[in-house]
Amino acid sequence: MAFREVLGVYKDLDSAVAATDAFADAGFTREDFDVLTNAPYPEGAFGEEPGRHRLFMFPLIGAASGFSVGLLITAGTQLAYPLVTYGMPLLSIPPMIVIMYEGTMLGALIFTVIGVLFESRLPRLNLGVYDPRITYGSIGILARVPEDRLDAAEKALRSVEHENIVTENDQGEIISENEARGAQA
Amino acid sequence: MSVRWGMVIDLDRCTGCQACVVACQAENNIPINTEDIFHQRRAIEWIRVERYWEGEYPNVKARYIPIPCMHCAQAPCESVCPVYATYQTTQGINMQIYNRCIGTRYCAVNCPWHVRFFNYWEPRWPDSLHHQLNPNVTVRSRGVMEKCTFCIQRIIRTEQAASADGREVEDGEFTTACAQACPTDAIVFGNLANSESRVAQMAADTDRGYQLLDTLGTDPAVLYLKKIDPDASEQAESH
Amino acid sequence: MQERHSLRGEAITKELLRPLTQTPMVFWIAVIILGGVLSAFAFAVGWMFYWGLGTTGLNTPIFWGFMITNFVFWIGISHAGVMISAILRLTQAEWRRPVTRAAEVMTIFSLMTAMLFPFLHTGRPWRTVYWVFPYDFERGVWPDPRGPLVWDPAAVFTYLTGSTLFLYTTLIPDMALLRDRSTGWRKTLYTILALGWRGNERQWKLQLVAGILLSALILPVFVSVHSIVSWDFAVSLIPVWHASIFAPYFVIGAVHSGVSAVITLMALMRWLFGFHNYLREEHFDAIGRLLVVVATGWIWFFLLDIIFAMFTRDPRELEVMYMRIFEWPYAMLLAFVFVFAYIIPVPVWMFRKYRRNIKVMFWTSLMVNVGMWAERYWLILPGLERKFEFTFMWSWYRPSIVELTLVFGSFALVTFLLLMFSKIFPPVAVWEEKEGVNFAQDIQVGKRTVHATIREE
Amino acid sequence: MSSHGHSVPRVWSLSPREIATDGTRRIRELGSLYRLGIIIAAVLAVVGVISLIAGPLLQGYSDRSVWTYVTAVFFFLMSTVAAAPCLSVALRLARGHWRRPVNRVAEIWAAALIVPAILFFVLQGAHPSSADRNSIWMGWPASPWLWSSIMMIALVVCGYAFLYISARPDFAILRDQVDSNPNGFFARMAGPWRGTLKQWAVHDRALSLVGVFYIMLFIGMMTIIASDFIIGMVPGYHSSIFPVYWVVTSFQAAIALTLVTSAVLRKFGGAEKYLELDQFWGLSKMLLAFGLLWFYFWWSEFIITWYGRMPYEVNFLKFMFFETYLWLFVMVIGFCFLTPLFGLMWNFIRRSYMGPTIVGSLVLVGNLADRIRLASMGTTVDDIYAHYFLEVPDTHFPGVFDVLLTVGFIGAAVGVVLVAMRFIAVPSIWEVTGGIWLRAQRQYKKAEVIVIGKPE
Repeated sequence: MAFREVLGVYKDLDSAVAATDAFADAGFTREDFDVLTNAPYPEGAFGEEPGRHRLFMFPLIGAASGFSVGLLITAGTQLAYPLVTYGMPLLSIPPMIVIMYEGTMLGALIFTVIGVLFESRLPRLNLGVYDPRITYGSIGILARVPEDRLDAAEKALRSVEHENIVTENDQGEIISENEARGAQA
Repeated sequence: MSVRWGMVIDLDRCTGCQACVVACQAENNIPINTEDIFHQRRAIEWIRVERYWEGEYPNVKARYIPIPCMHCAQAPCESVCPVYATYQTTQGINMQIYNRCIGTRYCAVNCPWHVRFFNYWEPRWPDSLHHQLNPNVTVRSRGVMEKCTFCIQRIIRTEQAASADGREVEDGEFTTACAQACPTDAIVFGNLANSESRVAQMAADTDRGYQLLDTLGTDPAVLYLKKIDPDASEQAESH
Repeated sequence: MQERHSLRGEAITKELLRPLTQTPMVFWIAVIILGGVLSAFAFAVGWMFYWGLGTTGLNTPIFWGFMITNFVFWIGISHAGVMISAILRLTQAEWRRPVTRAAEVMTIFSLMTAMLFPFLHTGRPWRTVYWVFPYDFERGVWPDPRGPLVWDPAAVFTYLTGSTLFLYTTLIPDMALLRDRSTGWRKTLYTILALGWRGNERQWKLQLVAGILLSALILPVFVSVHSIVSWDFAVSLIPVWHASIFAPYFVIGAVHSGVSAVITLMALMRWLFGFHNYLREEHFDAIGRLLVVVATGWIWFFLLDIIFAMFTRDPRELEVMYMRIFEWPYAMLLAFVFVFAYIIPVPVWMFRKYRRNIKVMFWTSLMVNVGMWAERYWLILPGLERKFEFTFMWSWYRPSIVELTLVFGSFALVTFLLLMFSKIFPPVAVWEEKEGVNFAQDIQVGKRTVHATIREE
Repeated sequence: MSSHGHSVPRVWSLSPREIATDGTRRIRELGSLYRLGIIIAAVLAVVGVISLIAGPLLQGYSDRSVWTYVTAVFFFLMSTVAAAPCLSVALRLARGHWRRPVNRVAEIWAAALIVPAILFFVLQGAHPSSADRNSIWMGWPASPWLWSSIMMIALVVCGYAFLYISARPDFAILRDQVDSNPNGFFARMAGPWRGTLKQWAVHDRALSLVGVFYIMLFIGMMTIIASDFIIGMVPGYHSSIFPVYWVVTSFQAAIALTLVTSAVLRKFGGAEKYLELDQFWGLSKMLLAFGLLWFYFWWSEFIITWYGRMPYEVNFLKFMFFETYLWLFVMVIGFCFLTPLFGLMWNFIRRSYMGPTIVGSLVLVGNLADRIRLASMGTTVDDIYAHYFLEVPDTHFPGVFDVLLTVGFIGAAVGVVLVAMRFIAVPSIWEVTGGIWLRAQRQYKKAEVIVIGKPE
């Protein structure tokens, strides 16, 4: 069954929380909605977010690959060009450690950022159901429900005083009830 | 036969005449060190003669010590180069590859003897000297390091000639420009690994021999023979 | 005591985005002056490339001079940004919020400027590109991993990449904010950079986790970068350079100068953008306190370096030490370093009254950086002037006009880049300020209301 | 890192009354285990003193190498017992709230400062004059004995002063709750303390001042010890970073000691309500950071020496790391660096009781091994007047007395602390109480959150 999104935009925290309550009363669970805000709120303010992430895996993978690349480059160069410098052993380990360390950290850093983007499901080419009011401080309750329950969800979101309701029609067009105040700040 | 090129410099014979410096200049296409260059303190001398005054006037003595590249077996300049532009050859020569050099100048910084030189300017010769340049030696562009090569062009020429004849290089078959020019025969060049060679025998047979800055443990291939001086018992060792 | 501004929501956005929309006269004047200095800088670089390094004051054996000093200095400056923001994030210090963004940007720009200098100072810069990016096998060699000058770009590029990614990750929510309130080319730019951020819970949670994780990862890199820069000097055999303390000594010196630079930057931002509600006196107070500790640590390392160099009774070490402590001009320079980087600023910072005085903090922090530039020069040059006992080659060094231009140009370059950044990106993280508001609470203890925050996990 | 429930520490729901009752109960009631601990420690102390007399003292000061293990145990106690109060000061300066129950656990070790101090004075006899050798005293008159002794005395006095100032409000509580005799110990110690605002203000100021002074003295003293006992005794050991390594590894050992002490107090000392996951988590993060710093400072020394390749440097590397004391060194790098790194990099281990305790104990073992290695280096090079040492000395192995005195003096230090716990509340009553005002548990919409007050 296809999932559809509907977004309710609320002026303040209290009405947003009220909307989540109304939503729950309509028989939906915590997994069915998401909260869009312009800054983090204390974790669990809208009920504990159920999503799990595996971000910690990414730096480990990155570190491992960075370390291997570092090892390959340093050991490879020294063995491929057996030139003696300063009486050092042909495979000098201490200098290799320096570069391998940097490689490890670089890998970990890059993979962490990739992980953050991946786990955040970014980049998103299409904003979808969205309202610029959110970055102006309003709070959005984004319901993501099966198509047949869309109306129930919309009704629940409407039951609380709201600024806007954004829906998506069959063609994927975004329908916003109240257009946002001009784009200029 | 294993080869380690080396040099013995007998300070008792050195008169400080600077013939070695001039010969080196001519052999190795070193740009002319004009007065201007000296004022900039950027003179390039692959071998230089240092002069020290000893004693108080009127009992003054001039002491000379010619200093070429030491061609250390364990040369501090090598490992600090990021691009392998300098490394140790199997013949014990501390090699400088001009093409690889990018001019970080770390090798010169890390050379305790100050025998590495940097081309701050594009080298120039008066028109009259253009035909004087040695065709067997690269002219170094600005931005690269250079240093004494133990006249590598002569080593290679001799080796090629010897291998064409199917024989080994004989001791004394050739020598470096500085040794060749030395009027008192103070500089002797040869293969230190060959115990028959003159240079190895001089190195072995003497109690006057020492290396400059030997506490650094770099094992220079240039050995000095102390001056025989009845008045002053020690000299160059502690300048 | 923590102060708290009473601003909420939109008011924060409006104030913090002001530099993007308003351009005061001072900005244009600054751009014109900096542009002038930068053209001189570009001309000097061109001149030096055309004629070679003969145009500098370098000679034999003083092969390294102002450019290397400047490189070390800017690497040092680059250390504060990430250190401040990473350490404060990890300790969840509430006052980090307005400081982090500007500090990280300073890191990136000063790092880029720093990296310019070893490149400029090589004899054949066009070949140096190959050294940093070995693109083929054809020439028979790759860079030698044993050389400390290869560790250097490895470390700096790791740091630059890391801190750029770090900055960008924390910038995404603000890009979304700007996307929703801009038009024209800005809208296009911000839309691309925002990556379709919607600000759902998962994204925010990951944003916070990423802040901690990236901080924890970048701190070890930050320590390694200046250590590796110090090893450029310390692995050589030169007396007074060949000292094992160089790595932490350089790092703590870098933190000292870099954190001071953050103060300078904060004072300038307060003055130029009018961020009085965000960069408050308590921030200067807190950083001032931090600096007292850092500066004292730095002095300990400074003394250890000197004491243990003389400790060995090695005549070479003593010779250089004698020169740099008692002989002109290094004696003067040493006094200058001491007075500017420690004796004046630290006692001043001991007093809460002065720590909360922005003018005093601005001038003392500037003073520290002048002192620290001199300190780098004092550390690097004397070792080259008196290496080993071959007196024949002892020499001295005087920078040429080209080198002076390059040094001044580097300051102009960093300032210029920072100004440009503030025209395009918010110099204070808007979402972090709002997060602070969301997390603010009060606790009533008797008659006193204590400012409190909700603990972040 | 992934989402985990909010664990709300129990301590913050206690009332001041309960905290005071808890704290005084531990002073009033001594279990049989406590008595057993004291007896074991006393026996060990006696064994230690006897082996010190029977071993090194009888052999005299002429051969420095017999003093190796006295030096080692002195080093170890300086790095643990004397460094622990520094941890307490640093945590106070950083102003976190989780540290409140930890402070006393760390600073109680200041009570045992007398043990390393005694060892220090005994060792002075084995110390040659600083004339004509590498030394930071540069041949000053009466150096190193007089000047380092002054430093040591100052350190010990300052340490006890710090412990006393910190414990004074608690003495007042104990005076009022446990022993109301006006001439009793607690009454004498508490003096006229009534807890007026002025007294508290002075107390706060004095505590941070003496604390900072203690850290500075400690760093100064450790620099002197590093130079006098190790760097100065190994000719050619040209390392300006060593004092820093020395201090940083001491802080690492201090953190490990505090962790282990906390675990013991949880298990046997009735402090399980106070020393909770928060405290273990905080300390283990620090232990991880110091594990990394251990490597950093060691590596900074190693890479310079390795890259230098001068003959004396090669000798030194062989002596210190790769030949003479290879196995000790492997132990050190394993316990002080690899264990914290690979053990504590996982949050679930950091945030447990068992993990940090085990890692902490191993760090302590590693630190002891490190100190034995360094002490052996410092006492076995024959010609300390040379510029460089050109022959690598042989490995120095301990005798029976050496082992006994090492164990004995460590036991003595533990014994002193056990006795001190009879008089000083661990964890501190006033500090834990002071923290509960500044924390609250609240409802933020649908979430239970912990609110932390930041009064300064």
